[in-house]
Amino acid sequence: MSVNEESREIRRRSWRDIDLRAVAPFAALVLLLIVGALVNPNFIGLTNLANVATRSAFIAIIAVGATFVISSGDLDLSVGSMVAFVASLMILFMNSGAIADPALMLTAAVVLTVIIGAGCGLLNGLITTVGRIEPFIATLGTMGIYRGLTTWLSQGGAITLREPELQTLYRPAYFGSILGVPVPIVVILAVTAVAAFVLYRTRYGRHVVAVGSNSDVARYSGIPVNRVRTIAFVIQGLCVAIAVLLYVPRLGSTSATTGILWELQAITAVVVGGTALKGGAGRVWGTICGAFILELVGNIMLLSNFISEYLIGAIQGSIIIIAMLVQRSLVRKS
Amino acid sequence: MSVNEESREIRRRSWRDIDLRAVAPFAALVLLLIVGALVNPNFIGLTNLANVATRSAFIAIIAVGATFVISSGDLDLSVGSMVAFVASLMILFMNSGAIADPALMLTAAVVLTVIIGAGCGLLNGLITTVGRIEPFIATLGTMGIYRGLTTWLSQGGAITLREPELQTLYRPAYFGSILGVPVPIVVILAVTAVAAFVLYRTRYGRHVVAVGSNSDVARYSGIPVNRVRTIAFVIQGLCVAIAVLLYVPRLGSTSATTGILWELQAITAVVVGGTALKGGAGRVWGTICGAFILELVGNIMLLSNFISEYLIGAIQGSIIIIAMLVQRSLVRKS
Amino acid sequence: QDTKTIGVSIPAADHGWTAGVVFHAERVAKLLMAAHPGLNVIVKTSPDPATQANAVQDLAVQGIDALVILPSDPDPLVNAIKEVKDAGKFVTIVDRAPSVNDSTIRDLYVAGNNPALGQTAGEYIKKTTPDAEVVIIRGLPIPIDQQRQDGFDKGIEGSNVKVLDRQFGNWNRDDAFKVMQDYLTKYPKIDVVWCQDDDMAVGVLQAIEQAKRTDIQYVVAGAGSKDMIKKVMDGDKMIPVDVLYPPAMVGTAMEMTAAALYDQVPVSGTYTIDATLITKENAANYYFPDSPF
Amino acid sequence: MNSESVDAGTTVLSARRISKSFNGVQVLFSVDFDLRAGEIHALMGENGAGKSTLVKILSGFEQPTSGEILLDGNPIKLPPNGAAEALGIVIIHQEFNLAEHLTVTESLFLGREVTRFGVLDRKYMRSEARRVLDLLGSHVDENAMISSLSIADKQMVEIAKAISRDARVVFMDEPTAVLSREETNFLFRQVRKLRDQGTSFVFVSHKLDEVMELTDRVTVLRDGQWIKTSRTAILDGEAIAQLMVGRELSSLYPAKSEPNVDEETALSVKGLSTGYVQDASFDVRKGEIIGFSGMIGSGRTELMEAIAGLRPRTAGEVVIKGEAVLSGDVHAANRCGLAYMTKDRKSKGLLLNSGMMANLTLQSLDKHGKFGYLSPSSEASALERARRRFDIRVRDGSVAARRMSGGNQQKLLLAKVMETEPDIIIIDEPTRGIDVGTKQQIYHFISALARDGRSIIVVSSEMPEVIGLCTRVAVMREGQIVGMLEGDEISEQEIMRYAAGLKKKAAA
Ligand SMILES: Nc1ncnc2c1ncn2[C@@H]1O[C@H](COP(=O)(O)OP(=O)(O)OP(=O)(O)O)[C@@H](O)[C@H]1O
Ligand SMILES: Nc1ncnc2c1ncn2[C@@H]1O[C@H](COP(=O)(O)OP(=O)(O)OP(=O)(O)O)[C@@H](O)[C@H]1O
Ligand SMILES: [Mg+2]
Ligand SMILES: [Mg+2]
Repeated sequence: MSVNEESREIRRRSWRDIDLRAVAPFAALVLLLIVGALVNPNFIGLTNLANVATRSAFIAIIAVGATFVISSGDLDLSVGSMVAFVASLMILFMNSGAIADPALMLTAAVVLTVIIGAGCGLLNGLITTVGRIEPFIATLGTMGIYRGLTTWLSQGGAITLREPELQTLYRPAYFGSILGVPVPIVVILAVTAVAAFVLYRTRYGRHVVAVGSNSDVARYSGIPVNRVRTIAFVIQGLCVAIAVLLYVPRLGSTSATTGILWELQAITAVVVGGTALKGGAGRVWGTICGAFILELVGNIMLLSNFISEYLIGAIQGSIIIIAMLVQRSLVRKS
Repeated sequence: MSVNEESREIRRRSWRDIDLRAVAPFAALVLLLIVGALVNPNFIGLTNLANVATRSAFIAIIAVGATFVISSGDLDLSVGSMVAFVASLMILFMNSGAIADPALMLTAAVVLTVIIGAGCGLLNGLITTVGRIEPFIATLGTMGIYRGLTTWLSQGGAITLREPELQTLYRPAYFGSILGVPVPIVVILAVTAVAAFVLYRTRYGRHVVAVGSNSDVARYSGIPVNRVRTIAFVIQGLCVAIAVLLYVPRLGSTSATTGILWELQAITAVVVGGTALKGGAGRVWGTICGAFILELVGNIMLLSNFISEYLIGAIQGSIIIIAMLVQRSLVRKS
Repeated sequence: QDTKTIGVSIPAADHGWTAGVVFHAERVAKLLMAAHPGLNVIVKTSPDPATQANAVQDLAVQGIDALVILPSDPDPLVNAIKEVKDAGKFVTIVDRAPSVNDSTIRDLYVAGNNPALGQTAGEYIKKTTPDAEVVIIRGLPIPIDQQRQDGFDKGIEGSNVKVLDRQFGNWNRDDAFKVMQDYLTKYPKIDVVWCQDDDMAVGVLQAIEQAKRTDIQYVVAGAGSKDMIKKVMDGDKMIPVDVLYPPAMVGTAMEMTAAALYDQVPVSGTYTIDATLITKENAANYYFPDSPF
Repeated sequence: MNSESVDAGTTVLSARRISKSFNGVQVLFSVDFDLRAGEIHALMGENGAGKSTLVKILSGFEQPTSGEILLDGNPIKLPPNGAAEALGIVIIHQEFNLAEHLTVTESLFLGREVTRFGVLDRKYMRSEARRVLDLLGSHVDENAMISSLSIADKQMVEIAKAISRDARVVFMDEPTAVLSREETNFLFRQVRKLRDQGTSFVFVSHKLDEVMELTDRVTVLRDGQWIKTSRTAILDGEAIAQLMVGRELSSLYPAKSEPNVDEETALSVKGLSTGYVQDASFDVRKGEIIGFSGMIGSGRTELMEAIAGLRPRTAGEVVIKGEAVLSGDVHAANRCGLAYMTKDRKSKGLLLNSGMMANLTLQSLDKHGKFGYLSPSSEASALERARRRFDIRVRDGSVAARRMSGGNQQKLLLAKVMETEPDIIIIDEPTRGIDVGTKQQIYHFISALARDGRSIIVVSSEMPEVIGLCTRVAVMREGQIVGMLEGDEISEQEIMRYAAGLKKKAAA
């Protein structure tokens, strides 16, 4: 009995350990909130925090998709250009006037966007798995392709939503709020909840982690490795599409420079959130925490009025490193 | 006996396989040369090829360093900003007029540059190994730091070498040639030869591969894992310094935009050259082949007359993917 | 005296011209704060449109009375600017106009004239070398670049000036160097290079010098950096002229905004800064040796 | 010490009251252990008894929680991470310790590369590697990549690595688990030679006959407690087994039960070829246990993987319950109720960083929920069941698979495959690294499955296992099935005759 009791004791303790590692990004978040409050009294206001959370939506949602891709051992560098490409197509479709009724048009555009996003993800997945090209190179290639097509579609300029009626109809999708909570925040939470459910509570999620931690073991366990990886890319594409659905009403326009370097930000959010880049473990909630941290750092920079404009990048870099070090030492201590 | 003979047969076959994989990037290179020759007759001219090889020098040399970092299982995203930072300091030092004699000044500047490069690499290495932060985040942080410091040093503008005497003295380091071969090409070959020697023929090189392949095994074999990884970052820093030594005489100036996205290009060169991003194997000659391929693709785009400037990115992306697919199928067939 | 705050949102110093913008914004901010005790000027830089939209939002959170914005890309920022305007603040847009540019989104528009920058260059080439074969190095694929291209085409209209090629050099010296090297390989004879930006001209000149080609008669750049204006002043044969596109326009806009806040002069509407052709004769007027640009 | 006095040399290395806990779970309880100069000392015990842990402590890879270690009679704190090698203490790990991207030579010399003027002396190292491998009778190519080696060959490299060190003490943690009899003989010859030169060995194994044959003394552990140390010669296998398990063992193998002659065919393989395997044909009836024997590298694994769809085949047909299965289609094979259990538990069988539950249900997640949604309670009860059924003994239920003892990993792997409730089960090396007690349980389990109407293919390098369990035995050699033995024909001599190529079936 005593052995058994002991083992229970231990289990609880080691569980606490695991939790702590998952909690670490949230600790870093709290740290930043404190720093922010010291820097500027406006910082901790509801408006400001809601603003920051709202604007972290794009990266957060994309990063949730990236969590799947990275957990399964791959990498997607094309998401930033994919945002530009999908958004361009969406606006072009809405500008085409193919459907007269605005509400119907909007619905059609939303459906189309989701399909295109999933299609782009599928392309990435197939090139990587069926073509057996390192995901880094495969998605670097499609990054160029999506970006190039966007430039071509926009003829080097911007693509702007023209119908004012559609614009007013669509605007609340970013600027509106549900029960006082801004729509983008609601969307982040919904997307993350669904993603967490899929990753932790479904067969597919289990397969993703298995493939990412050892694809041979997965194959010998009868898991269709390539299909699992491809679907992860499709999920990434869907997340990009959702981000686009929020992006278009916000600025009402895209250009060839839309989404530049977002892939880097998304990957950073994932890694800061505690998911290892080598695959085999995914932390969805950590990821959105990571996205929020990144956005907060920028926000604190902007609200603080004593940092030279030129040094912002340097301070941001230092903050990220310091936050990680603090987080590391927190985990080690307890 | 017959078993033994057979096993030798098999052994030979698998050896051929390995060789082919190493040869694959060179096959892609040849393919591109053929495509280029078809696109524009000037392409295959000596001047053009020398131009391309010469201008690939920066990425190639940086990528050689990246081969070490990647082989040992890490990643360095800061190299692009490091180029800007080190180059700024070098020019500022030469502008300071601390030493009157130009030749002496140049020598001092070269030494300083090498030291600063190694120091930046060391910083990256220590944050990653001693600080135990994922290399992706650690070097993303220092990327911001180096870039920010450069922007601050240049006040957002350019830093230009002022002494005309120094300039004329230094110019041949990029524009000169040795026995008819442009200096940068000589430097690429020399750096690669040394790197290949270190990676394949010294104890340290062996340890790099072992650490990247399985750091536990390396540790159990008595290899000082953190030291090996840190030294790889220092080598990366040295390579950046060498690239800077070639970069400064070219335009005689740097700015806050110098080296933007070079890290991505360097990593791509490494991966195209056949080194796996997961670590454990390095192909130095493949890496410079990869750098050359990247530069060639851009060159062919520009020399071709029938591609819209808006679509160049898309075509470049497709070419990279196609080249990899062809290479893959070549390897599989034989 | 009551305190007032002006928020200034500009692109990050990511190449020479924007570095100039940052320099002048900070210079004028100091001047204004010295001139008006109680006035606070906050300058914020952002690397891309999405971040700039955030910056505008953050400025609004801090509480501002007027916004001066030089959008990195205007259309994506319309909504963000509109929110400030709708809150009843004074809004000045500088340089880049959104497609809808009227009093619903701003009070004052200080216009840099992008089409004119292209047109002035085109007209100069048409006048000096009417049969020239020209290669063009563009910036990045964003609207202001397109406007400059259109302006250039209008400038050379009706002449024998022939455009051989247009490629993107990303407003980056290293990329311009590469593009020029390849142009030199591709075309045995080039008369004139228009690279529409002084930063890129640095790379172009090095590439020409390396190839030792003598067929290129001159290079037309633009913006008015101190290095290029110096070359014009010194009578450099390769850089006979430069087209002015002054980063100082942001300072002008800030001064006009302050004037509006303090009710010294009622300002509104559009105020265009011209793309002056800088020649050896007038170059000295545009030479600021202290500017980083 | 209550062990019989043996008049061999002085004590080299000893453990005094060593205890060890992981995260508070105690796995060793005040264990004493003495190793004398020039002796071969067996360490025996059930899976999870703490053998590997003790060996790791005595070689510096783990630090004891309490107790002390004496080297030549002086207390010493052994340096970590293999640095104890400098003191002449080397270890052959139970779990391989090789980097996949290195060649055999590179692995043998990792961490102690030979250089001349700072340049690797590759030629010397290669020839030295060849020499050591030849000593062990291994045909492994010294230039081959580790990743291309079979696990048996990896084990040989691991052994060569240890043997080639000038060691005073060599710990061998189940070195022979994956070796053929022939390779084992080579190894033993070397071990005896070194022993006679004064080297001491600790030999951990579950193979009683080997222990009897090779060792001078034996120490038995049970549940982390020291039980007995004694001269091997005065014990017999039965006695050791009883000391280990703590109870009397009945016969190892269950009674064979042959299926009816007219029982339907469950699996039929016709003319199957892969790159290496040529024209393999055989049938398995419902309720039958068929064995596959042969030398290492004879192609058994390759054949089985081709049947299971894990490898493409170049010719031939696989028919499961009347349905032809396409080449390389794992899912079709699975759907028809065929399951394959790999012999390579570390790189193909288990997710080493995941816990028991994630591993157990990985292959059978369909059972644990609807529409892909998983029910944690259903999984938990499956784990409870599996732990009882396969006697998986883990003192800390949440440990990652990599932290489990080798034998318990093997049991977990078997449980994982059985979770799919297959009708046709191919088990490659079912009892690799498993203690006698559990072996017996597993044999009875297999036999019960067969009586239940399932068909079982047992691929094993342990001949007694095949003989004791199967009603038919196929023998492979160089990629071909060279013999099919039935009933009384099944004997060690007969199998060897076919496996060595002295005899060939007429119809082949
Ligand atoms: N690093 C570790 N962390 C937690 N538990 C561990 C660790 N290493 C070993 N254990 C536990 O210690 C116990 C003893 O394991 P050990 O490997 O010594 O057994 P063994 O006698 O070698 O068994 P086998 O015959 O199966 O190899 C097991 O319950 C195992 O799970
Ligand atoms: N003599 C040999 N030397 C090297 N490789 C061989 C030799 N014979 C066969 N092979 C290769 O080994 C594989 C066949 O070994 P396989 O593992 O299937 O045999 P096995 O009988 O299951 O042996 P093991 O007992 O190791 O499991 C094939 O992939 C074949 O190419
Ligand atoms: Mg063990
Ligand atoms: Mg086998």
